[in-house]
Amino acid sequence: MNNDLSVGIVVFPGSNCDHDTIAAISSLGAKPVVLDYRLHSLPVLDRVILPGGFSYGDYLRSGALAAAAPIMDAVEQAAADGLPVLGICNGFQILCERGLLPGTLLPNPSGEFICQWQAVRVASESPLFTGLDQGRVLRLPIAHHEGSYRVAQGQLAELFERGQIFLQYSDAEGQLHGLTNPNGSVANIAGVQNRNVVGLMPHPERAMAAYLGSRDGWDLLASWLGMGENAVC
Amino acid sequence: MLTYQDVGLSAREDQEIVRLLGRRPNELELGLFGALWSEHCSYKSSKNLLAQLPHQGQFVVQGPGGNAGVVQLSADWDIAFKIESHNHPSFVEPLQGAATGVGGILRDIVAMGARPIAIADILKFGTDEKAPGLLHRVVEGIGAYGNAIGIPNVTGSLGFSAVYDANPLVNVLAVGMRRHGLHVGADGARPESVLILIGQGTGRDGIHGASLLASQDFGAETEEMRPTVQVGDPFMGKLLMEATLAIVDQGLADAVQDLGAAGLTSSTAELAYASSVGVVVDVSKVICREQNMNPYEIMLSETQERMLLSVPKKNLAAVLEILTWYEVPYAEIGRVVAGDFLRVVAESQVLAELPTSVLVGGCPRLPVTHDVWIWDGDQPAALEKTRLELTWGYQVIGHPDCRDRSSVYQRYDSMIGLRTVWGPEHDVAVMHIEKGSPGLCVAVTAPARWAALDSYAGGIGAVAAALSLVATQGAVPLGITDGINAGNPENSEPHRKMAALIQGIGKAAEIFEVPVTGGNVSLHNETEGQAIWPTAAIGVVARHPNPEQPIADAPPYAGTRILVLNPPGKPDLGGSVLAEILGHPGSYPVLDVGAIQHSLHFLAEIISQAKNVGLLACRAVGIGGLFVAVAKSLITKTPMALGAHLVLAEDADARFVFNEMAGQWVLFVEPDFKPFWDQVFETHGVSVIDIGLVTDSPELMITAGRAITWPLIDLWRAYRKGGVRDVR
Amino acid sequence: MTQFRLTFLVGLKEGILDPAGQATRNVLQNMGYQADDVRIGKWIQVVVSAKTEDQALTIGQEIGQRLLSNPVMEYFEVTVQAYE
Amino acid sequence: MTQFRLTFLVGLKEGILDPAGQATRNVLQNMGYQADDVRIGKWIQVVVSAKTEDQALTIGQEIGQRLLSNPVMEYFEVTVQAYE
Ligand SMILES: Nc1ncnc2c1ncn2[C@@H]1O[C@H](COP(=O)(O)OP(=O)(O)O)[C@@H](O)[C@H]1O
Ligand SMILES: [Mg+2]
Repeated sequence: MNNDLSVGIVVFPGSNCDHDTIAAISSLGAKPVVLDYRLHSLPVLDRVILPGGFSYGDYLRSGALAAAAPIMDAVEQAAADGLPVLGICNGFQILCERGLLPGTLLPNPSGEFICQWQAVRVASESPLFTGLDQGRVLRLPIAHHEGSYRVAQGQLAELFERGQIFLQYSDAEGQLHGLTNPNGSVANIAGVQNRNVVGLMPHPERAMAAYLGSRDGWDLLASWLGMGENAVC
Repeated sequence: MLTYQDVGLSAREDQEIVRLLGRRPNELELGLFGALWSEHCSYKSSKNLLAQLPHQGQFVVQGPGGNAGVVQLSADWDIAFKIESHNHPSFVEPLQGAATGVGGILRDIVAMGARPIAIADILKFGTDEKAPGLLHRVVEGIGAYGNAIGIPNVTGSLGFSAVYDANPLVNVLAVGMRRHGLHVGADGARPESVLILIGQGTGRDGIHGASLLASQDFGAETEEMRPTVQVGDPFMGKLLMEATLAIVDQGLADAVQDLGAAGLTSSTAELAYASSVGVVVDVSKVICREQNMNPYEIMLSETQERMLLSVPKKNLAAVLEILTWYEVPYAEIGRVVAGDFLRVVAESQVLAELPTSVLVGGCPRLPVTHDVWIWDGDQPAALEKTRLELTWGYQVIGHPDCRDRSSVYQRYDSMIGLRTVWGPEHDVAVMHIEKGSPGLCVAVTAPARWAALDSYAGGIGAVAAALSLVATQGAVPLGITDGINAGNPENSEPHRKMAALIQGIGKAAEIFEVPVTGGNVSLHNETEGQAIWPTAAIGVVARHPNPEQPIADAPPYAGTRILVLNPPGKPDLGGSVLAEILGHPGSYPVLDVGAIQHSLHFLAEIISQAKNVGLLACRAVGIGGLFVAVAKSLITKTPMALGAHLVLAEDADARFVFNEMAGQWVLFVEPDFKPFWDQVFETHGVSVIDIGLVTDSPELMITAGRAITWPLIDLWRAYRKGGVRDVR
Repeated sequence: MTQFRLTFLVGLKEGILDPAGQATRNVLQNMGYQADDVRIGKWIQVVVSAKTEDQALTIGQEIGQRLLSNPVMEYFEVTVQAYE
Repeated sequence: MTQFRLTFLVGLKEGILDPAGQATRNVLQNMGYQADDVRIGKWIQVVVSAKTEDQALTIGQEIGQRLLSNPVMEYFEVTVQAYE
């Protein structure tokens, strides 16, 4: 039990996974702190999450308008100072738009929104996710219209070399192939990290209980909170 | 000079207006009448028919009349729910028409003070070359709005027929929850309160949408009357929803009304009428998005994402603070006064003043004459004994009405909100409410082919089918909402079919003791004389006893017995998919409603003790009959490892496996409990027959005299892709 | 047959709500710009084969109408250039 | 201060796959057109207040860079016109 861990959750206008993320963080025994996008500075926090869901209606480009919101200056500063920042789905898009993570998320090649259960494989061990072994396969929901991860030409090898690729879309056995790539992301990439900043397309906050279809989101978030297997139930 | 025809009224209605007012209305007033006396707003052709529906029930908190019905789920929570149609707008502009349909029904739920937790979409499309494109864009629109505003789409229904070629149907059900005991609606406005219009700036969008577009048949000349298309803005919709719910939660508004058809006119007039007060609306205060809008345009604009609040003066500051926080534009546009009128002013100049008793309550309704109820359509003979054929299995499960829907529902976010225990991949949705609380079971049906043949019997069947679905979970139905879609009510045949359909729904609701708490009527779904089938979309919400552990809808292991609960004594293919394939539609059979009612009670009782009687899984028989119900239980499992062997009486034929008579269930039962089930007729008075067992060979085999085998992989292919597989 | 580049500008008709433009305007204003009336449309380039520039333009009018714009809500302009 | 209309054309950089463009090309070809190389970008119009046309263009460069395009994948051009 770690009641003292406070996790900021940034709410932009239009954000719609904020409630789910707050519920997930509370159920893990940490303290969610709602952060309004108009803030110019952050309170003292242990972690920050940019939750999923259509900030500013996803207008112009997903994440672009939120990336220009006042609070993002403070988030950028805090990230530079080493505060762990997690972007989920739209939060991932915002971090890319802001330049805190490499690459960008383009519309799915089908031109359609996609919502389904998806296996993802932990591509590399990360100090941000203690106890989450490389090769571990998680079952998590994805739900997005712009999830096709792309990087500038020549950047991909570098990302792999530096271990910045965190999650990849896979099959239930952890195999990577085209058939398990739901959105045309380069190298099946579902999540990337840049030092203490990480972004992922799947929604761990929706996979917190067996009755919702999976508890793997619990494991992922618990590990990011540094609670490992010891999280409260 | 504007005439009554210009606003879609008849000469008789025009005379009635003059008689009731004691004077001629001015142009603006005539425009207001045109909107509120339209079919869409006044329900003039259907209201007397709808009066037949039972509205009372032990769980009803609010019946028809408000923006949505409300039923009690638990000691803590009420459920608001309603179906709304957006058929005409979706044909004109499929993406925006469907999107604004979702936005509109969500605002109805919010206007009841409830937080939306689920949507479901009921769609009917044609079979011509335009249909796939329309479907694609309608689904895009429903997803665009629902996904962005963040309400999961948890179930739905999709059907096809050439009768929908020029009149596709887009009905959307929304469900919301609010604290039990909270009362919010349009009926609480008190004199001295301030009227605040919040949300999107008013533009010329959709002017005449209600009176003309939705209340007339389509034809070449309506092309020219297309109003400016309304564009949905789910982003504003989200801000509006959050702000409204915050205001309602703090009890700061005495009345809330969304702006839908006929915009400011209907919302102000209906709020005044429901609250028995007068209202003064100053059009010069309305925030306009476009320049030089005249009072007529401002009063009739159907710009989306707007809501009307009536706020007592003492709460004004707090309300404005909330609106500012959420960055929702607002304007004080008027006030509530004692009286019974809608007065429209521009600063000090009075532009219109009409008694709401005339404007809202005065529209002459079509009387219900006796002959409306007499069904005289031809009743084609039932299909004679038909030997089961291999190809029919593939044809039926590959029929557009039975096929896999994942390509549609994967475009909807079905999981946001952390409540979706069962989503669109199941026949019913199961929603979690909170730890320790009963859950919610939501199901929709729209079996149009049945009502096409016999609207009355089909109406009964539609309700029975919807209740059969929630019964598979042992859930207690709390209420029904119905979306009626029909042709031109001025033509005798569509009118009588609609009447029979409503009567059938009412009859079923009465027998099964489930109230109809609200719904929608969409008429004039008729193009160049071709009317759609009378089509009822039925939505049911039910109390789920144990949402964290739904009763499965597929067998867990080989050896499981397969039973049918309430098999029809005389199976009849009338109205089924197979009958259509065979070109011999027949007539929808008369159902034994007593036996169905009995079976519904039995299921409720037995599921509460499922473990004690070895009940492992349960699925309602629906479109495609028993065959499709069993096949879907097998092919939707991953991996597809279990099969079934059905052993039927020698003289059992296609009628037994493909009939679509509502109120039958497939039960999967542990073999050890066979003695209990063998005696269930004696002990419980319901009929149950054992038709076979689950095997570990991935095929469906039916022995009825001779044996026929369908490899599951082939059934799966037909289910996924349609068409007939080659005979092996 | 020669190749030509068609350039389409597709915009929302007068009076049609542009929610994306509205949201973008608000953000620009919050960033401190005196921006107003933002309208977001599409810019589409297509290379077509045709005998003459005129014919290419006719094709452009046709596909602009039939596919690249939604005549219920949008208008478009098309221009043609030689393509090499 | 005078008002100016800025017009932005935003496109995907050379070498970046344009799935929407590709899909549109395929549809055009299925419709029987000899169409090729379809690129879909944005056409954005913004009205800004500035002292001079030059200043308006500077603002245009700035908001094109900061908000209206994503420099990782997109390029943009901006032009300015008087607005009345
Ligand atoms: N088919 C129906 N069955 C029962 N009630 C209905 C039906 N159609 C409409 N109603 C009720 O009539 C009232 C007015 O409906 P409607 O005008 O559709 O509301 P709104 O304008 O908010 O969409 C509502 O309370 C609705 O529930
Ligand atoms: Mg309403």
